[in-house]
Amino acid sequence: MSFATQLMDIALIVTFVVIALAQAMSMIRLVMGPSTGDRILALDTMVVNAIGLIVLLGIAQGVRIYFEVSLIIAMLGFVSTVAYARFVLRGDIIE
Amino acid sequence: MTHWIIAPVVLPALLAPFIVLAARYHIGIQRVFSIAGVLALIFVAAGLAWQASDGTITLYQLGDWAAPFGIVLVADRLSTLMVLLTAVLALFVLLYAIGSEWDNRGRHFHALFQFQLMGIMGAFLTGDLFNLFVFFEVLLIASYGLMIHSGGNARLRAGVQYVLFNLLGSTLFLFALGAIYAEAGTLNMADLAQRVRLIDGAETVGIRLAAVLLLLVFAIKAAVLPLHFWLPSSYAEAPAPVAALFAIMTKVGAYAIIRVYTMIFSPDLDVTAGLHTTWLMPAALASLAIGMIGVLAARHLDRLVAFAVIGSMGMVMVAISLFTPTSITAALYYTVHSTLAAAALFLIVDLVRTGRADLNLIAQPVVPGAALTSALFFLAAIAMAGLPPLSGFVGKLLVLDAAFSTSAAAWIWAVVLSSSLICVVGFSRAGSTLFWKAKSMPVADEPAETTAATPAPATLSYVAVGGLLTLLVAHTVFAGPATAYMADISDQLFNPEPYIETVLDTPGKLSTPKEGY
Amino acid sequence: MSLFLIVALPFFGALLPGLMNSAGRQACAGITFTVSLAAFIGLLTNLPAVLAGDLVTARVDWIPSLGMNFTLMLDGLGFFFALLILGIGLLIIAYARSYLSRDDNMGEFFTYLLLFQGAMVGIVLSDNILLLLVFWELTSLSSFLLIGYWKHLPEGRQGARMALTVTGMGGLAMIGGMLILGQIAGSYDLSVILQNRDLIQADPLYVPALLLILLGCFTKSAQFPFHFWLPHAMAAPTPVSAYLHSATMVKAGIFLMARMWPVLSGTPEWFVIVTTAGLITMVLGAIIALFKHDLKALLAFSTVSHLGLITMLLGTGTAFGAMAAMFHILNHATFKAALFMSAGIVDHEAHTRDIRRLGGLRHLMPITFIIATLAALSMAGIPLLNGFLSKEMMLEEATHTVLFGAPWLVPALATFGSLFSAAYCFRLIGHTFLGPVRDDYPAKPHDPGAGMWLPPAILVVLVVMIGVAPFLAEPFVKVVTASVLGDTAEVPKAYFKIWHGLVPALFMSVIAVVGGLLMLAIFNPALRLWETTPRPEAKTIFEALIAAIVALSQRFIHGLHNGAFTRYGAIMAVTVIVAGFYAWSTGTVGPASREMQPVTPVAFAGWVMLLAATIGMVFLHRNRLMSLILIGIAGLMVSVGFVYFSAPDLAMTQITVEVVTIILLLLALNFLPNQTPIESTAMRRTRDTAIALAGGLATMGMAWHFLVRDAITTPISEFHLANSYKGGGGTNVVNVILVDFRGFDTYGEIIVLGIAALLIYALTETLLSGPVRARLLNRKPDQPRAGDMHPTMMVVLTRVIMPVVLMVGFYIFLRGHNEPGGGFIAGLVVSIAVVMQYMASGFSWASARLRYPYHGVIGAGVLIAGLTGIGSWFVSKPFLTSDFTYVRIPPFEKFELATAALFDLGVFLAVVGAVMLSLESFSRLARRAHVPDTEHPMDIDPSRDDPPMTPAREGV
Amino acid sequence: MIKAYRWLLPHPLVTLLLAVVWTLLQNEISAGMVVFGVILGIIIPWGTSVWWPDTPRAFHVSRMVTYSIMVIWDIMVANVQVAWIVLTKPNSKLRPAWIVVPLELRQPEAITILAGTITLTPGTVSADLSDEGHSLLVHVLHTEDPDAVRDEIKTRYERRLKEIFA
Amino acid sequence: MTAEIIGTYAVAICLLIGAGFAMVGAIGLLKFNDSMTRLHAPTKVGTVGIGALLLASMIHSFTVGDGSLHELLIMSFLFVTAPISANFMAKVNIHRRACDTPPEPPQDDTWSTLNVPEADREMASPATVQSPKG
Amino acid sequence: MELLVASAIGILTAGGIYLMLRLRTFPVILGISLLTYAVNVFLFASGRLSIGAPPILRDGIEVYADPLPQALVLTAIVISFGMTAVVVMIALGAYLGSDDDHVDDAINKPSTGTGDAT
Ligand code: NA
Ligand code: NA
Repeated sequence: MSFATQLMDIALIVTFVVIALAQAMSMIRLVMGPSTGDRILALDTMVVNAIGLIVLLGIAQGVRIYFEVSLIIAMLGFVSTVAYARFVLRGDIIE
Repeated sequence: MTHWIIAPVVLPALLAPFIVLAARYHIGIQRVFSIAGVLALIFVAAGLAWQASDGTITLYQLGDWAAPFGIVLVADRLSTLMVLLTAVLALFVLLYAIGSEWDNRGRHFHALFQFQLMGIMGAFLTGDLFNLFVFFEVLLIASYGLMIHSGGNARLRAGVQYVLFNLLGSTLFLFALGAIYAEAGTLNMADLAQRVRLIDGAETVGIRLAAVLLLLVFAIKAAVLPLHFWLPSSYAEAPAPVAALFAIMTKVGAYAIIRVYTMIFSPDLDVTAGLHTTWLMPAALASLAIGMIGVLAARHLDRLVAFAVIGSMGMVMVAISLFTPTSITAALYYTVHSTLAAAALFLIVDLVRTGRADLNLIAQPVVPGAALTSALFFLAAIAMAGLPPLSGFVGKLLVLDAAFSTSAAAWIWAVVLSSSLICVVGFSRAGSTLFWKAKSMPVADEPAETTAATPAPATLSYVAVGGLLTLLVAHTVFAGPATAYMADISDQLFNPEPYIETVLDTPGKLSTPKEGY
Repeated sequence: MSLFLIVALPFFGALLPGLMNSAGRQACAGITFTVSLAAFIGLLTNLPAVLAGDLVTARVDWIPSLGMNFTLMLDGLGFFFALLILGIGLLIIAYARSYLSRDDNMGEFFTYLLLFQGAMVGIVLSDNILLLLVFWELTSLSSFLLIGYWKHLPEGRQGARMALTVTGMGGLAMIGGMLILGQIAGSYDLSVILQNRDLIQADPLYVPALLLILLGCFTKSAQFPFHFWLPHAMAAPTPVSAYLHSATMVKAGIFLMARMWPVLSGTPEWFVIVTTAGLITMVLGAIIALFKHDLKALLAFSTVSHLGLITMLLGTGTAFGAMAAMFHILNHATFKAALFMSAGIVDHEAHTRDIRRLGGLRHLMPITFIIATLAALSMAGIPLLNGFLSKEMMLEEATHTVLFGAPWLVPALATFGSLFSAAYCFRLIGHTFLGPVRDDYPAKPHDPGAGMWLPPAILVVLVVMIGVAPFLAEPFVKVVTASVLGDTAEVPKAYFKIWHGLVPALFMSVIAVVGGLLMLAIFNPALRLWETTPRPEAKTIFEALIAAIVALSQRFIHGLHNGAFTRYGAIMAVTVIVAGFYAWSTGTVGPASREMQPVTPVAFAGWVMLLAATIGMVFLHRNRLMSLILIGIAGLMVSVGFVYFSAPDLAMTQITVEVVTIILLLLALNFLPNQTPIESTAMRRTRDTAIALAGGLATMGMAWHFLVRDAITTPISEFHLANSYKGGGGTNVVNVILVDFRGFDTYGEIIVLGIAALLIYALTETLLSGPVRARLLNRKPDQPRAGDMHPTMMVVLTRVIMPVVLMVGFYIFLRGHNEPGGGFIAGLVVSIAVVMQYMASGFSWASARLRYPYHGVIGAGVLIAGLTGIGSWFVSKPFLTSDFTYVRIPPFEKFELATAALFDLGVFLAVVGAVMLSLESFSRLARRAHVPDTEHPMDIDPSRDDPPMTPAREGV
Repeated sequence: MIKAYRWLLPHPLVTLLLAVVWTLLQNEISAGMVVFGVILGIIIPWGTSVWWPDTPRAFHVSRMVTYSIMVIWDIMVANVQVAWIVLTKPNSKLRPAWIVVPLELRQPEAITILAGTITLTPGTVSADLSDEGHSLLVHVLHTEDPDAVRDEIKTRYERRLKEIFA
Repeated sequence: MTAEIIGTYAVAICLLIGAGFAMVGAIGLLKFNDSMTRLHAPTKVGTVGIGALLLASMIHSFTVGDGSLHELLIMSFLFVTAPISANFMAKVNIHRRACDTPPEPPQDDTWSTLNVPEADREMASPATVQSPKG
Repeated sequence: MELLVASAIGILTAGGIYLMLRLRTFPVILGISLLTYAVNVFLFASGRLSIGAPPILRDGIEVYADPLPQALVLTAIVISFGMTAVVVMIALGAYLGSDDDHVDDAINKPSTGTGDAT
């Protein structure tokens, strides 16, 4: 029991650190580019990782109410990615 | 349970969506409802003012929650006076807007107008600082819409700056509110007034920051130097009736300063000593000076009037910044005067505009109706410049009198008097160029072109201007009772205990009064 | 007659000429005359009381708290001046009727004249000095209108503005002086102030008050160095000059000095200032007058000179001086008004006032000649005319006056001034009327009708009468003098008589007259000398000064308000930072009272990313799309931060708003340039960086300060936590606060949103109906567009996902009261679902199939929220009082019905309507010309051109 | 009858989907909630059906289920492969390629599912459709033989989808 | 008791797997030197990674109390939307010429993205197509 | 942790002020958005920081984050959204009318109006 929870705690911390690192790496790609597609991709990745982060927080804090937040981020991340891309493709995103 | 207090907020708030829903395409119906709404507002406001005139403080607990936990509206002498002033101003402005067809030169004028009134009324009535923020935003966003009403390049460009400036102001307001809540844990003004008295002298930084940030926020609204830059272009470019309505908006800032810095951070409060009392006065004097110098320097009539507004706000702020009962009395008297005079002037500017190519202060051929317009301009200019016999002069005397025994008297007198002179010179130059010099012009070859572009003003426009000027005359003739009432208001402000007790000791849903300490 | 009526008659009467304008000139003048006459008679009814030494008073409270009341009093002095004002006024009205031409608007003229008359009467009858100030300034204003009456003349406009500026300045100074005086005396009532001579003169503020009041008097009475405006005011029609600048307005300053004489005079300051100013004015005015060729200018400067004389007399501070002053006022008013009117007649008939073009008029206009000559000789101080009498008294007083320790100074200068005075009088007579008749007058002069010569003739009769029989005037002048002196001195016993014996004054008089004649003899060489002498031209200086001030203020104002938001913003930021720093540095800081929480790696990573996004925005902001992506990151990090610090509602709101904002910005960016060029200098960027860093440090410091300290007492939110479920029926306290505890804020908030949408819609309409429309329709994209407007995959996916998103929105709405969510977020989610549809299939296709009346949705939302609030009125509860209950309808679980949910529905609808109306507006802007509405939901659909196996269509 | 049914339930599968989603959102199963979910599942598609005209009527649910399970399995396996490539293969050794998949599928829904499947299975991304919709452009992360990839897509996925939408 | 321990182990493992995949996605994003290849890593590997985390969350909810399945919703959402996002980003890359030009389609004229509207053709010179850099 | 949040507020403010002082409307609007973030976080922080204690009432739990600032920030976010939408639209209108998206206005264009009032 105690080993399992310990393991889980360690796993949680590792996961936190890894996701944070992944975020930072995506950020680097975002700033570096070079193409707009790369930047949108980096943003999209960060949104997805952010969902992971919030899920992790839910596990770590034993709180379940972050579900709605994750769900919304999942929905909206998609919409904003499409919006950015449509802007690059067409200029007008609602045409 | 009487619900009259909330009527000035709810009435326009329901009327506006109703106009949008039911009368979007019928300007005639919009006008009827808009006028009816404003008349009802005047009626309600007069009733509230009457109720408050004997010193009664009426509390309205929204959602039945007791202060400080819920939001309350408070009607005392000051707030009801401002509400009444707003309602009366609104009527004449609306008449002008209809008479001049301004309301039909873009969409949603009447809805925005009602929303604007709602915001102003709420700001005057609320007893809660965050709610004040919300109403500021309501009145601001409506004002954006009204300011750019009917479009046009210059107006939109000025509009951008106006909005940006106010966005900064709103941001600052939130910083101030954050500081207040972080320091005192409350948002209700009366509660805050009590809580700041618990702060001990060893830890004053927090509340001082809060107090000074809040002061800056209100100073922006009141166009106090050096936070006045938003005003000239936006007032000059706004459609005339809108600029006229805006005359009350700067007063919202003045009102808030009076309210907050007499009740909460009163001059005798040690922890905030030296904040508003040190810097407001020089800033107010500078505003007065800049405003009047601007009158002299202006090359366009609309900007001239805008600067006159800054100057007259400077005057109000000079009086406020003394924070004595007599000075607040003077400030209130001058506030009413300044609102009516500025509104009248903006409307007259629009009358002048009719038939002229532009508002450049250069002579242009004289147009029909100029005689009446020039007479109205002369009267309004007299009022604005503080010349006798109109209320500006009385107000100026009140301010000077209130300043007499203070340490800043010499400064105040020097600035007030010399800026008056500059203002007189500025107005006389403008007036003689616009109305007299035109007579020496050779008859223009193509006057038809300019006059045909804008039709002659309707009688209703003159009625609106005449009404405002009549109010100014009344404000002068009945200066005695008026100042006596302002003194009563001032008295109530400097004895805030009944206000605080009314707000905090009235139980609401599920509450025992004064829970928490 | 009541004093009120006397003052009020001209004011109310002023309405009549304007109204009578259409009834004709005669009617206009007649009504004006009648009004004036009524006031005049009213004044005379008080004569017995005045002669008896009684004080007639009248009082109505105006602003008691300020001590400003409508208090009038009539004593000898007031009566005297009122008599001049109304009496000469009557003559002027009669004269003006004939003088004004058909082109002049008579109603306007007489309106101004009556206003002026009323103001003047007001001044002399005021008992309250604040009231007096009102009338004082009114004379400035009405004289502004009168001087500028001939609007087409530049001189008229300039003269009017100069007069207003100078007298206005004096008036403002006087406000200061009077207020000080009133404060010292404890009352603004003259009757009180005049009793307090010792108190006032002992007060340290006496000198400032004196200076300020004298500034007012000197400017009004054209005393040196403020004498320059008066001649330029001569651009006015002659009746105005005759009235304002002989008998009335310029005498207002003199009147006030006389009125204040009991309290202000007798001190060394008073003596030195007033006497010196008077003396200089007298001499200077006389010299200048001699060399003026314009009759009215000559008279104007002579007026200046005589006002100096009177001022000097008042300055001596003796009772005799005061009496002489009063007597000279009377005399001057009579001969000078007559002279002005004569000059007007000459101008009117000969069409010139230039002395050099005149001469010999004696034969052509004998009546005018007699009138003018008698008046001028009186002014020159020739015996048997009234001017002689008062001038003798002046010279007598001068011999007793020692200024600057030199006993000879005042007599010498007085004689010198009288000499020039005599000289210009002789020149006026000689060069205008004497000499040979010329044949080059601009018009053929002849005597005018009686309407014009009778008024001055009446005055000349007075001139001669008083000159021959001074004792006729003596009692009256003594009554007046008594009221000037008040309790401070006895009226001198001296009798008014022509012959006083061989006193020094007589010799001085003789010198003056003889010298004056000699001066005229050598006039031409003297004129050449005068013309070659460089001297400052006051008008030029004044105008240059005003122009300089205007230019300076324009430079200052337009330089400061240069329309640069960047500057305004910087000033605002610096102001806020400095003010905050001031508040901070003058306060006290105690120790931190809260423990800091440890930093976790994930928080640190979030912080780094926020930092990176912000810095990225600063450095990469020129690429606008890039900065939009970066702000997306910043927003994402902020919302993750909100989750981290236990604010799920906030996180959801933040992220949804974020996305909608980005969509809006992308829609706008479609029209805007995609790049921001480099424009600001390195200097500017450095400055901005400094301000930004200071601002950042300031907010950081402030946030830090509060974060490590507790609030002074329990925050009110304890109550919300404790009562959210009990009183609000919800476990999500944030939501309960939003829809219940502070529902009123939310009500305002949705209204803000609604207004925003209306505004955006209204502006779109305006743009689309204006000149912008054509540009929009023919707009070329600034970057090539890809093909495939409505990608197939996106369209197909949206068809499935949109219902799911709508369901999620519905879920979030329902759960809001107890779990994170609520109407606002639900509204945004639903909006985004619809936006997805728009993005997939295009606005035109989507809205052609289903077009929501978004205006109506907003309106309905706001109305529902408002009506929910009003609903509580019917159970006698305040606006927005909530109620809730739990119900059970099988097969559903027990669920809650709350009015707050209805309110939240209003929020929901308002949000959906507002967001969609805004997006729709932007989208409408983007529609180009010649682009037909899309017919199909997706651009590529192989099933369209290539129908698949038909039987399958029956299936399922 | 059928008309009324179609009018009421324009997309029965979506109704089902929504009911499931609702239940998942509630995170608990109760009769009331399911009923409520079904009600919503009827109302929402009914409100949005105008945006989904020309519904494909042929759709074999059972085959779809098999297909889904297969795809999930593919995703899991391929993920490991791609992870391996990412971690071990240097950029210089990487052989990315464009491949063109000629389509036999005609229904947008079917094409979308195919494209989605291609993208979800790591190593391939469906990038674009040809302008008439007869070919699919796919990008492969690493392959020595692009034609083999194309053939696998066609046999393993497209064929099955044709059956599902047959 | 044992179920709980097993569950906890499962959670830990799922977490680590998820973290690993998410990391791989990020590495791919950073490592690859071409816009199209970069697209492969995070859109799918990352998605699976987050999927594993969601699975961990579900298992965790079953181990500590009443189970929860609603994470499935998020997971399916991510899976359903990921292809569209990837599709759009690929289109962006093709449109902006951030990758090799794809081969011509066999039947049709061109790829839909490259089917630039008539009006914009002359604009589509290489100079303007360059992606704007910071 | 407090320091992180405080400095985040500072960073956002600094970036916001810098962008607000740029010359074109677009970066200025983004700058104000950053300032809005800063102030929202500040206002949120006025309830102090708590981790793992969302103010959703639950049996047996006593400690919750301060809900009031959260509600205030929510209101503030919504309001500033409306404001941003409006300023974007007005800025767009101004740009479309004048083909110039400078935020500064050359109001002192030489005018014939003047000074020589005669
Ligand atoms: Na663009
Ligand atoms: Na563009």
